[in-house]
Amino acid sequence: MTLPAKTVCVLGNSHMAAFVTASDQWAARWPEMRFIPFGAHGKSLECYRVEEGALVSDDAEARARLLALTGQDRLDLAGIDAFVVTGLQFSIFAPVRVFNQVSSMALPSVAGHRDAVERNRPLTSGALTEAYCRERLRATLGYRLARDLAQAGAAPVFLASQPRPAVSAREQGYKFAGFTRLHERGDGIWLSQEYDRIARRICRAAGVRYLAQPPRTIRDGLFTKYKFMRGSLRLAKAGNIRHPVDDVIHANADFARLMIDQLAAALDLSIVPAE
Amino acid sequence: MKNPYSDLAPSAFWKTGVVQTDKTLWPDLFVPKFAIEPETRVATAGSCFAQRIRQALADQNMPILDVEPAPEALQEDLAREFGYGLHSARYGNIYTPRQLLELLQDVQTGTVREELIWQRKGRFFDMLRPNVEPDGCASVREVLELRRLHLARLRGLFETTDVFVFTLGLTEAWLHGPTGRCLPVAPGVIAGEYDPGTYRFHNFSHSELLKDLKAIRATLRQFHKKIKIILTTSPVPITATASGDHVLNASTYTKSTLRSVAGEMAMRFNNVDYFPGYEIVTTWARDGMAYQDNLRSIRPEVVADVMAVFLDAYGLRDTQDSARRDAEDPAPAEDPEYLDGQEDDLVCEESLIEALQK
Amino acid sequence: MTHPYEDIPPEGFWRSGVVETDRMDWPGLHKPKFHLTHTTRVATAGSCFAQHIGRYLRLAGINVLDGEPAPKGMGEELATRFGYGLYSARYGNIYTARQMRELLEDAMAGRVDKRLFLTRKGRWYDMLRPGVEPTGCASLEEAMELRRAHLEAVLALISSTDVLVFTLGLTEGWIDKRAGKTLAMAPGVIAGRYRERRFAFHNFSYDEVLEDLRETLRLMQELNPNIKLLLTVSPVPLTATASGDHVLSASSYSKSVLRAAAGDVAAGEAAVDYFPSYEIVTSTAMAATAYEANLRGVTQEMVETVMGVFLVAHGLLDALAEMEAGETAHGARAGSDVDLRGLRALSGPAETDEEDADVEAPEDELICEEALLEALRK
Amino acid sequence: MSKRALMIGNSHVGAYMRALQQSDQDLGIDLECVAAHGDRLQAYTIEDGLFCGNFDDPDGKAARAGRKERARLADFDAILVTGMRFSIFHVTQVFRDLGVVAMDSARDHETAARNGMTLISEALLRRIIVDRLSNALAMDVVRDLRQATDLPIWVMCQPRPTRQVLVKGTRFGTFCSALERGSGAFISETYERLAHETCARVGAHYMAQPPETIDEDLFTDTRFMVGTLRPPFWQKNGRKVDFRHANARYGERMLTHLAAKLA
Repeated sequence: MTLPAKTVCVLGNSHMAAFVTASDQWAARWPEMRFIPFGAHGKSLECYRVEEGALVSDDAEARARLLALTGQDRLDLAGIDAFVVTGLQFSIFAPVRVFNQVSSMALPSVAGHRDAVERNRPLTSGALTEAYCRERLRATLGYRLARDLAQAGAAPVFLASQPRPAVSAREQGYKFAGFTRLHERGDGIWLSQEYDRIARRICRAAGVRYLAQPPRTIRDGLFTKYKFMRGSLRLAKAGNIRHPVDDVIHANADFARLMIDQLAAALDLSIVPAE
Repeated sequence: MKNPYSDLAPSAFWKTGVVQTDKTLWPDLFVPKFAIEPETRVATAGSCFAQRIRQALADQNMPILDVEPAPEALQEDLAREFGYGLHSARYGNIYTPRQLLELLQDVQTGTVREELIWQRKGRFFDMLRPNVEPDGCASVREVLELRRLHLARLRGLFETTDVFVFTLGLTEAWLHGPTGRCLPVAPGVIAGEYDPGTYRFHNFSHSELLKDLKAIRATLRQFHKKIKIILTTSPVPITATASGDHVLNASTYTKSTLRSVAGEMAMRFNNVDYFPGYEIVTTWARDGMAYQDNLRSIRPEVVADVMAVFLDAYGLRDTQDSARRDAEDPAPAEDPEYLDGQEDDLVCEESLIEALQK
Repeated sequence: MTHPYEDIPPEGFWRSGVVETDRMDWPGLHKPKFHLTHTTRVATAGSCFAQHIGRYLRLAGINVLDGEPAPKGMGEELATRFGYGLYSARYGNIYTARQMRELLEDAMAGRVDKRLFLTRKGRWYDMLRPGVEPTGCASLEEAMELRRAHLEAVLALISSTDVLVFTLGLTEGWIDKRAGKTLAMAPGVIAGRYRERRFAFHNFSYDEVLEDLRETLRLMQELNPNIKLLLTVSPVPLTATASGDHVLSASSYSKSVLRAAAGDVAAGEAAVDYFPSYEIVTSTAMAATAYEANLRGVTQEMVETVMGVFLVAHGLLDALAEMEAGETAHGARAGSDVDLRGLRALSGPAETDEEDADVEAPEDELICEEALLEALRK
Repeated sequence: MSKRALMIGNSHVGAYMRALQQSDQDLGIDLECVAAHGDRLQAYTIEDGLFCGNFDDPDGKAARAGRKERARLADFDAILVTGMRFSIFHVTQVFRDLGVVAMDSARDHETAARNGMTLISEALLRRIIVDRLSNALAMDVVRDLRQATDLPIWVMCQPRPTRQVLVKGTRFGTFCSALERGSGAFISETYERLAHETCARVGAHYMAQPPETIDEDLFTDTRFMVGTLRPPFWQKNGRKVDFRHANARYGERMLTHLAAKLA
């Protein structure tokens, strides 16, 4: 006797792809969960708001993009048993930018104010850096959407951390210079823990459950192992296409599988390992 | 968390002490250091505003010392014109501490100096109090003799004064080069001719004023050991400034310097007190305008409020008859001439300067 | 009869200089000793009112330095809460001349005294600028290290400043007798516990303020020989007094001492000038429109009047008007007869305009620990 | 042709009326009097040229004495005013406790103090005296007359008292102290000068007391006072004494001087 499957809505931007592909590929792994995507690339969900138990938008263009990608441009919250918000800038990128502007005594590499200043990242208090990280993370569309869904009180809301950039990002020069600098100074591990700690605190405060990036997928704190980035797909109406080889920010289905396992455990739903 | 502000009185906080307080009675604004009993012998001196304090005390039939009372034969407004009844002697307005100090020293030494006489149309004027003889004197000898009488009477005054109320008016003054003496008004305003060689402008600073006030206190105590002093700052802005600065700046500087030095004296010496009449008039936290249209003369009802605070603090005001007296106040509100801000009945050389503006 | 008031200009007489003058523009009120231009590097410091001055100078396109700028991405509200952008460095409110002097002495000696860090709920606060870390520091070491960084920033700032605008706020202060320093706030208000043995109330006298201002100038000139000092006195009255006097009297005394000292230093030093913002706000002619309902905060219109006088006196408003008129059809008209209301256009829509009248006066957006004292009243 | 003059005053008009009655010469002046004792003329009015005394005369005494109650100004060539508080009495009072350096008895403030005087300036003394003289009823009358008519107005000096004022019983302290201090001459000269000045200011001439009638500055020679028994007189130990009112000889001397001036 199988219980009716729980409907899990995955919201997000391009980072939904990993979840969608994983849920297709290993549908049997989570027999009690049925996944429906809702979202589109970039900031389409920015134009959506919760109104009378539904996620709606007056922006025709955004609605069209969602309709094309997921088959629906309006989401009734009533029918959903759990929400997972993924991507939408809720990621380690925010704290990395913070710690490329300021530094704090808590950073392993900072012994005193002088060495902080030499890297023209003036010393600031731990309290300030945390407040600044919180502010940046709360400003992300991911957090705001999760908070609004939680306030609507329909069903449990999960906010999945956007994956860390691939290890190969380090070779991409100035674009990920911030990551490289922190890594080379040995602050990566500390920063990774700081990010997850702050993310969890602000999610809890908003009534949202935070799905951290599984440690197994993390290299040196700031990066995602190649195994979980290779072959990441991009959702497309005509069928999903592979990301260009130098894409270092989208994870693949294997990554999503681990995230969904976390979700299933959190929802106390069964996970059936393949033989 | 214990901190030094947690157990301060409501009057220590701006919200309760000012915003929410009774802005007429100003409870706890002035807590006197020493008492003034109905029989305390009070002397007053200073700028025009000091005349107000004297009138208020006289209204309560306090024994206001006057060692140069007006001759009976002289009726009231003529007496005022000749400097009688304005203060406790005919020294006219004393605008700066230096002026008072030098007067005290003259009383001690009996010094009278012929160089300190101005002329105008053949009449002779005492430079140290030119306004008490509006028509001047017939001769130098008359000026000198009248001054000797004045100094003799002052000795009597200072020896019998229990409480001396001194209102600080100005820091800007004119010094007479040859004698160095500080004059109450610039040469040429009442008499005399201004020539830069003989007279020089001086703006007393806080340090100079403090030195002079300390010397005044010491000298007064030589006359009368247990004398007490009440300092106030006149809220009447200056009529004009010779400092070269804008008059609003100069006036604020002057009043700030006087308030600062009066405050420091009151802090340093327990026989010196400060009465915050200046604050009541000049604070923006008041109901209604304090000044008349010329923004210099203080509205009579505001003066009454200030003096009520003063008298109440000493428990001298018997409210019934003063209320009655206020009712039949001689200056009825609807008297138009009174309201147009014309110089009220204070005798004030300083305001003569305004008339001089070309 | 010739008398010395014959050739005194109209602004030398109360009647023509105050009663009959234009009390929006106050012609002739401020004749600067040294002029600010758009290239002058200006730093600001002092009590809460100085925050207004800094903001409007920036709006007027003056190069107002910031030695400790907020992180680029940080939101303004958060930055302000951590003391960014209020002045030209994160020293928070400097209420007394003594504090300014001691800041420079510490900066030049690189001296950080651990006794000046007090705790509350296990968090460490820098008692010389308790307001810039609203939640304190995790450790004494962090707090001290931050102060070292701050002092270096102050050195750098003063060395690159042409004109420091310093607003004097109070003469009442609290001295840590053991460390021999003047605190920004009474102990126990933000952090630490008040202990009579160690902390003493002190009401700085005229002589002390005069000496502190002169020493501050000397120290600055040591770092930067042609630096200039522009003094103003804050018209914001005391929130509370520990002098034992009534607050009205204590506030009047305090401001008078500051005004007297500022006047005398400006008169005595070529490199020091005085700007009469205090006069404009407190002049009895303007009393009605000057203050908010709490009779402490200065209304926006009055701040604009004050800054209008300042900018016109320095010839900056006209230059600005041309610049504005050139770019956009801005409120300010071109040409010298610029209507000061143009200044309002500069400062963006006055948000408070549409607010309905009876709402409590907009909370003074100035950050002012001193205002905390009110909350302490039992 | 003698001049027709209207005299307005109080009891002091008596000297002039008797002078005309008893004088054997023609003084060249015909006199009509509107007068009432003391201050009883104070209710006077002047309307369209008619001076009315407005005093009541129930028993007709005034009429019998030849004193009219009203007169038409136009009927006269000149108007004379006398008495009515315009006299030296009001000046000597001022000197009771005030002195100026020009007086030997107050040449310096110690001497003045010893003589019971406060030193004041001459200017102040002058203002006090002019103020008192100007407030006399006589001056009110003169001011209103000056408005009503262009006729010459003469203020005829009320005589100084006899030495009687020095005698116990009729003592006038101010005269006594003036005599003791030797300030008689100064007081007299000051009075004459300021009386003249006060009258001039209100547009009237001032006929000073003829020097020959003055005895030692402050008094009138008894030859010019004896025989006048006009109220108010004092009863002093049974004897009626009148030391203020002049007799016909004084009136005649004054009118002679006046006639010379009017010619």
